[in-house]
This record gives sequence, C-alpha cells and structure tokens, in this order.
Amino acid sequence: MIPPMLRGIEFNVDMIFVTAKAWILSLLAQFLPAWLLVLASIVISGVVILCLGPVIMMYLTLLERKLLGRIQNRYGPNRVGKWGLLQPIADGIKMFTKEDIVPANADKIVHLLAPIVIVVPALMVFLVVPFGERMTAVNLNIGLLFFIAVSSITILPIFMGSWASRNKYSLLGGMRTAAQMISYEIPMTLAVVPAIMMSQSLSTNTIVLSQVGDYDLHWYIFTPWGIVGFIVFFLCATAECNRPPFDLPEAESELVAGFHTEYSGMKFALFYMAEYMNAFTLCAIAATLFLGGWQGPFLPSWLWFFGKTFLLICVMIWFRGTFPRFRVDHLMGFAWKFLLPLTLLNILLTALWQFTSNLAAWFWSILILGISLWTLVKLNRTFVPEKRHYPMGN
Amino acid sequence: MPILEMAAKFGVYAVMGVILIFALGVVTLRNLFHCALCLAAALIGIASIYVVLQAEYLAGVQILLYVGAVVTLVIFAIMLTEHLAGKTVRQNNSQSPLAIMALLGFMALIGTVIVKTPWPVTPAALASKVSVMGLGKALMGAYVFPFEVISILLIAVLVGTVIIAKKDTPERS
Amino acid sequence: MTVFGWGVFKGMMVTLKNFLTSYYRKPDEGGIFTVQYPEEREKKIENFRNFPFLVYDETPGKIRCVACGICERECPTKCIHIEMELDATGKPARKPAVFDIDYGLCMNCGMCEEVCPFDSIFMDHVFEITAPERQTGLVRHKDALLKANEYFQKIRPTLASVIDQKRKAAEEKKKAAAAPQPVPPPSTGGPTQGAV
Amino acid sequence: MDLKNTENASTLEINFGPQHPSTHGVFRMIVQLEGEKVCGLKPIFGYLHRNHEQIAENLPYAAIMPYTDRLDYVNALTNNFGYALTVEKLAGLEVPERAEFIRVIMAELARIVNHIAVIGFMLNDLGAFFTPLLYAFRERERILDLFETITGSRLMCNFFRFGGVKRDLTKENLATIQQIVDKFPAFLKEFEALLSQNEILCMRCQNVGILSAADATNAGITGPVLRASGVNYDIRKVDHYSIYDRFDFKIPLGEKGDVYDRYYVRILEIRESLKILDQALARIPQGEIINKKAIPFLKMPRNFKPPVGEAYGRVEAPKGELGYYIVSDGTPQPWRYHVRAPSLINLTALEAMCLGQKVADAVIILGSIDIVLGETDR
Repeated sequence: MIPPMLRGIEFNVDMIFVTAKAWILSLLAQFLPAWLLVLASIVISGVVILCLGPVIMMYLTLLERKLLGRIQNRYGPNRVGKWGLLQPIADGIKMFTKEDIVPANADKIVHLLAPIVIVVPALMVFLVVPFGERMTAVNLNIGLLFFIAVSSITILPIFMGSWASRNKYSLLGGMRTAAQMISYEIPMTLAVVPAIMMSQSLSTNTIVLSQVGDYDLHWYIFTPWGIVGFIVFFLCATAECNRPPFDLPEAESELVAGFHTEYSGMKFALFYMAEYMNAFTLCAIAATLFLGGWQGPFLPSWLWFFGKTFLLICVMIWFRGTFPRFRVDHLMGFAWKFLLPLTLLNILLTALWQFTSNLAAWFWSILILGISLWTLVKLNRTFVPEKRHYPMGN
Repeated sequence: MPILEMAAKFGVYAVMGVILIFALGVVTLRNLFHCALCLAAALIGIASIYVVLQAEYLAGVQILLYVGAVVTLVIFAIMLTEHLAGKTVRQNNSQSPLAIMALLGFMALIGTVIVKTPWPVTPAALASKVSVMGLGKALMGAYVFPFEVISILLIAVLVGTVIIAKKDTPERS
Repeated sequence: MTVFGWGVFKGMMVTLKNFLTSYYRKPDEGGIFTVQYPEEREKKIENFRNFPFLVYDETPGKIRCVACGICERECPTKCIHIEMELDATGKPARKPAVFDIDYGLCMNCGMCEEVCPFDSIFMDHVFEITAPERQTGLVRHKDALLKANEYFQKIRPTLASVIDQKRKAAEEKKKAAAAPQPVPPPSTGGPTQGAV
Repeated sequence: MDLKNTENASTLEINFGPQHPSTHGVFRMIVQLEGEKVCGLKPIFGYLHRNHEQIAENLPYAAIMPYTDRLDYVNALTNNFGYALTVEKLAGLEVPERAEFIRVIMAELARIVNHIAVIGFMLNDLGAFFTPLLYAFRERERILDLFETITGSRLMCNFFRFGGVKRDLTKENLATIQQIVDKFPAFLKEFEALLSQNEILCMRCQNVGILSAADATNAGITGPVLRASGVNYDIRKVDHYSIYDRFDFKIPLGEKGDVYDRYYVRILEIRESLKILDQALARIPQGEIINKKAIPFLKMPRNFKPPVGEAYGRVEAPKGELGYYIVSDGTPQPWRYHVRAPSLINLTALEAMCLGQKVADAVIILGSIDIVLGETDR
C-alpha cells in the first residue's frame, strides 16, 4: 500500500530526501485542504533551507579552524566535544551572550538593519542551488541570473554597516569592500557566460543535466574554456566573499576589522554567518557550473554534490592558509587588467569550441590561450616578480 | 485554489502599499543616506511585483541593474562627496502652493490616460510567455542595430565622466 | 621558472605537504608536537630556573641558611628580606628568623643561587604560582620556602650531587682539622666553580 | 596631540594606536592619509619605558646582566654579549678560548632565532594567516629548548659573565646544536619555497619602502636594513671583536633597499650564521670557561671595581649595532650606563620610507625594519 503521492518515485538512496518530502506531504494530505498542500511543500523546503544554512555555516567555521590547524602543525579546536565538534555551539552561545555594543553617535536604525540585510541575500541564493537530482528548492528557469542579481545586493548592507558605525576604520573598510566586490562581480558574471552558452539555458538544473555523460564524464571542466572559466570563477568567488587572499576589507593588520569593526555579539555573528554562507553557495555554484553538480557514477546525487562543494571549500581554506593579502591597487588591477580580458577571451574560445571538431578545437584553444596569457602577463609587468641579485661582500 | 489567487492579490496590494511608503520615504526623509536606502527598498518591491506576475527575468534584471548598480552608484556619489552623507538636507521651501498646483494637473492627466486605455487581458496575451531565449534572439536579430548604438553611446558617456572627474583632481593635490 | 603562477603553486604545495605530514610524521620531523598542557606535561629540563627556595638537610630545623644577607644585598630587584634570629642571650644565632621572598618582584635571574656561599638557596622548577592579590599573596615566608634536600636531589640531580660531594669533603676536612685542636669556626666555603 | 590641522580637509588622520594588532609591542603611529596614500606619519613611542639605564646606575656590574636580557627580548644573548664585552674592555679581562667559542655559538643561535621570528611576523603583517609564523616558531622552539637546557630560561638567558660564561656546554648540548644546524637548511628551503617566489609577496614587497644607501647612512641605520640598501657594514667584520675573524663567512647585500631585499637579506644571513656555527662546532677547544681572575667576583660581585674610565663596546645584534657606553668611577656601580639601541635609530627612517606609500605598505615597512619596543624605549 503505497500512498498516492509516492507511487511515481523509486525507493533508492538517491531519492531519499525527495521521497521523505513526498511522504510528509502525503501525511498532511489527509487533513489539509488542497491549496494548503501547495503552501506546505513550499514551507517544508523553506524550513530545510533555513536550518541547512546556519548549520552549514557553523560546521564550516569548525572545518576551517581544523584544516588551518593541521596546515600549521597544530590540532585546531579539540577541547569542546570529541574532536571539537561542539565548538560551533560554544561559539554560538558566546555570540548570543556577548554584549551588543552600539556606538554612541552611530545611526541606530541603519546599524541594526545592516546585519539583517546582509543575511537575506546569503539565504536567498540557496533557492537555486541544485543539491541533488530533483532537489532544487525552486526550479527557476533563470536560476543563474537570480543568483547573480541577489549576490549583487550584498554591497548595500556592507555600505550600510560601514557608514552607520561612524568610524574611520570601518568607512575605509566599507569603501574598499564595495570597490572590490564591484570589480570582481563583472569577471564572475562573464566567467559564467560560457557555461550558459554551452548548456543553452540559465536554469542551474539544465546546466547540470547538460553535463551528464554515462561513463566518460562530460563535465565542463574537461574543456579548455571550462578550465579557464572555472579558475576565473573560483578566484572571483573568493574575492566576492572577502576570503583571503582577497580579504582586504577585514585586513586585521591595517584596519582592525574593516566594516564590521563596531559590531559585536549577535550582529557580528550575522555578518560572520553571511560570509560563510556566501562561501558555501559560491562553491556550490562553481561545482554546479563546471564540476557537473550532482553528476557522478555510483554514489547518490546529493552525496556527489556535497563532496564536490566540500572539496572546493577545502581549497578556499587552503588559500587562507597559504597566501599573503593583495593590496588595493593590485586587487583592482588584477580584476580589471587580467581577469576581465581573460573572461572575454574565454567566451571567444567557447564559441570556437562549438564549431570546430574536438581535437582541432583543443589545439586551437591552447594555442590562443597560450598567446593571450603571454601577452596579458607582458602587459601587467607589476604582477611579475623581478629577478633579484644579492652580491656577497666580505 | 481560489484562496491562493485571492491571497496573491492581497499580497500584491500589500507590496504596492509598502513600495508607496518607501517612495514617500525617499522624498521626505531628511538624511540623504536613508533616502538612498528607501530607494533600494522600493526598487526591490517593484521586482517582487514582477515575480508575482511571473516575469522572473525582468525581476532578476531589475534587481541586478537597479539595486545592484544604480543604487550602489548613488551611494558611492553620496559617500565620495565630502560630508554629504552626514548632513541632513533642508526639506521644504516656499514654493509649496505652486507644487500642489503642478501635482493636481499631473494627476488629472494620468487619470484620464488610465481611464481611457482599454486593458485587454486576452487569454493569448496571458499564454504567450516570452522566453529568455526569445528575448536573446530578438536582441541579436531584429534589434541588433539599436543595441549596438546604445553600447556606443554608453562608452561615450563613460569616457566623458572619466574626463570630467579627472580634470579637477590635478588642481586639488 | 617564469610561468606566472609558479611561485603561488609552489607555496600551495608546501602547505599541502605540511598538512599531510602532520598526520603521520613523528613530532620532531614535521609532525604535530603540541603538548596538551594540563593532561600531558612537557619533559622536565633540569637546568630550568624559576623562583628560589631554601634547602634544609634532615629536618626543617637544620636549615643551611645562616642569614648572612649576601643574597639580600646582591639581588638585583631587592626582593629578599632576612632578619637574623637572636638566641636567649641576644647574640645572633646564625639562623634566619624571618626569610621572605616577594615572588611578585623576583625575575628568577639566579643571582642569589650564584652568590650564596652556604649552598642554601636554589632555583625551583615550580612555575604554576597564583595568588589572589600581589602585595601579600605573592610574598613567600620562610616555612613556605623551605624544601628538603631530597626534593633538591630530585629536581636537579647533577647540581645536587656536586653540592653534596663538596659539603661532604668540607665535613671530613673539618672533622680531620677538628681532631687535634679545638674546632675553628667553619670556613666560609672554598671558591666553588660557580654553579656548575 | 598637537598635529597642525592640515588645510585640505580631505586627509584622514588614523591613529595606529598602542593596542594595534600589527605594531610590534606598544608602538603608536599617527598616519595622515589622503585616500589610500600616506602623506604624513609621526611615530610615538615610550610606552614601554622602564628606566633601564637609571636602574643600572644603582646596581653593581654583575646585577645589571639579567636586566640586559630585557632590552631586546627576542634574543637576550646578544645583549649579554655586548654588555660583557664592554665591561671586559673596561676592566681589561681576557676571555679564555672555549668561552669565546661558546659565546659565538650562542650569539649566532640567537641571530637565527631573531631573523626567523622577524620574517614570521612580517608575513603576518602581510596577511598570511599565521602559517609562515608558526612554521618559523616550530624551528625556533628547538633552539629555545636548547637555550633552556644550557642557560636555564628560554628567553631571559642571563648566561654571560665578565671574563667568560656561566656554564659549560656538555657533550649532549653540542650534539643537539649540531643536529639543529644540520636540519635547518632543509627547513629554510621549504620556507623559501613557500615565500620567496610567491607572486603576491613579491607584488606587495618589491619596490615598497625603498631606502637608498645615502639616506640609510645619513640616518645612522645599521643592521640588515642598511645591508639591504647595499652598504657593506657589519660590525663583526669591522671591529673583528671576539673571535669572529677566525671564521670565514660572507655579508649578504641587497641592491634596491626595499622590503623584499630586507626579507631576503635576513634569510641569507641565517645561512651565513649556519656556516659560522658549523665551523665553531668543529673547532671548539677544551679548557676552562671563565678567566681565573674573574672567579672571586662571581661570589662577591660587590668588590668588582673596574678602574676609573669609560668604554664603548658594540656588537652586531640581529637588529643592528648594539652598543654599550659605560663610565666607571672606581666604585662597584657604573657612574654612567647608556645603551645604543639599533631599533630606536632604525625607526627614524620610518617616515622617509612610508611617505607616498599605501596604508597597507606602512604596516609592512614597520615590520621589515624589525623594531622591538623593549630596546627602543629601554
């Protein structure tokens, strides 16, 4: 006796979440009118996202501190809970109980609004992320455009935060952040264009489906333009969520803490949460676009998706453990003079990729890439380290 | 699901009310920075109306262009001009009677236009959802010439602003 | 290698290597050498010097210190305070009645240990010292400072053995010299090689 | 602060206050910014002034030794070396062979500890999240444990005595030093692979905070900062004090004098110190570790009365020329005691280097000069 709702869905691990939701809906169907059922399914996926976001953020902070510890030959938090597993909860409680200081001459309303407004886009982006087969919260056919539009809103709350706290450091930090995010948004958007061109659609689900291949995986990263697009997208993603080596705004050594200097307690926790959720969603979109989202031979689809995103987040943490910070003008120069021309060229490569045959396309793309990279490096002399000679006096 | 339609209708009216409030805020608030934020909120409101009318593409573009770019530039302008953000702007001046007269005239004009035009909601219009693909083809197909002219115009504007901004910095330093 | 991203790539390989070796390598070749402090303890280093303490031979009564005040005078931070004990007839009894060391002032430099001619004050290994407040909490009086010679043997074996041999040699010399004629006052201790 | 109010009000005045994550200790800089560019910088120090010289003038000579540890608290042994050298010059004490070798070994180990720590902190200012610093500290830990086994304390060593050293190096100590010296080049290779060709580091450090040779010599700068500007001046080669003339080692010189040169000159200096240590460990003779005449003064510091007169002894500290000027009037306490701190004098060139650079650069330039507030404020 399978309840009517479940009849069409097969019972394998892959579909476990989809069947779970269908089963709950079938339970609710007994005593809810039809139109409330539609509302109920929306509420269920909404609640799942609202819990998923913060939980991911909590355990991302722990993962980051553990990995960084291991890079630096130390353990990372291991006092609270077995391997420090309860550490995020301890941080959460600390954030709740910490006093929430509002500077005297701050603009109260805007100071309060900034953390709230920064979390909204961070959560909204979860809607279009395809967690698994048929597990996208809202299957928008303009998924990617929605993602880019919403992530462009995050500049506003950062301005609000930095301006409202009326403090020199946060003003400087706010200006820098806005400049950085605007200049890295454009290469990121252009880096997405090749994937859209190849999959003929903006919806994230069709992009993932267009990368399917029985055993020879057709992931976009295995094409010349895919590699370039992935690297540029990933760099812009790290810049977009202010993570090292692009973490200029919270440059501890210069501006104390950038735009959230004057925040403490729960408000600071919201800024912190927005940053980590942005990091997760950007990695998820990078995985969807170039690494074939939830495509993968044997394991269930959502496991593939979380594996790939987890891998990309580890690379972001690896960046944090290795690189010093960019300076403001290098940051801007890198985006405008290096990444932007590269993405425009990348779009040319994808167009080329469609018309010529496979092998010739590879040859031509590598040739063009080589020449253009060489010229770009020649043009940006400042980025190339000078050779230094050290005479030995006695 | 009649109740859902009715709820959606009320939802739209509520959002329109919120947009009106924010629009009023843009005009009446004393602190310039608050006005810019209310402008952003109003624009997001309009985008949510597009979503309710199932024009997601337009909503996405609205948020991306207006809120992401235009309001940010407005705030940049406020921030970069010295001491503008902090100062409160003086609101009322002595020309209020003249303003009310102009307002009434304008209301009359708009009223007649709304009443006169027929708002046919033919089922064909409802069904023909213009897909994003269609838009792209039209831009590249029939309307490619205006598309290129506009881009040239934008470049000219960009170069112009750089020259204007550049000119006054040498004197100051 | 002039390829643009080469230096960055090499840097990442270094951190990756450190990340991986931290799992399987032994502590001193790139593995993790963190000591979980309260549970595990760092291995004891014999020569470590922290705040001074006084040594007594068998019973606290037989304290080695003769209250000569040299360490009080030589201490750079002036943190030692001694008062001679007067016996019944008012003559100094070559024993300290009061011997205070202000741990708040002491910078554990070891000068007192060097200048003490009677091998009575040495540097301790105890470093977990707390007190509710500075003025009275950190001042240690004589009974708190006194520690047995066995404790001194335990924490600093090599130094303690050298000191004991020297004292035994001085004992025999004194007993040998004491046998034929009355006992001269104990010598002020031969020049030692400094704390070896 | 009475900084004149600059006429164009667009300059932003930022206070890199005493409690700032990137100033090394309690050091304060008032920086005037025009947008991102630094157009004025006023260093303010004195927050760590502990009256070192006044205290030293009321103490016997031997009791000042533990205080010299607290001058440049990153490497205490070099301070002891300088002070012992000056008092021996004043009192005319010779130092036996083995003691001289032990002194050179300990001084060179202290130099390695200092240079490694400085590079780690500089990378921290650049934004590398503590990774290079913790790699550097992992190596530094080995040497500090060695200091603890020999001198008794990791940082406050108080190990030198007039006419020799306090304690002899046993067989195991020499073996551990040899092991450290053999393992260090491998670590340096890994450290350099992580940093030297790193494009971001090169972008941030090359052609930043340039100090020309002429400016450096005029400002009296000494140490790696001077050698990075190309001036061949190392006191070990100029004064030939102690037994440095018996070892052959080179002096690395930079050409441009920017932050990258200072960073790389310090790495090359570590290599040179390793060469010295190798030769010293190979040729260390047996013998007593303290001058016979100086032993009684160990027990009775009061009657160590150097003859009337004055002496200025200087040592090549990792930060520059560390000098002690002592005037004795025959009493057990010095009449006048003054320390020439290299950090203080290297600080004078900070503003010249920072003008015109960005805010982020001002922080690294301060880091590259390698100042320690214990020494600057005394």
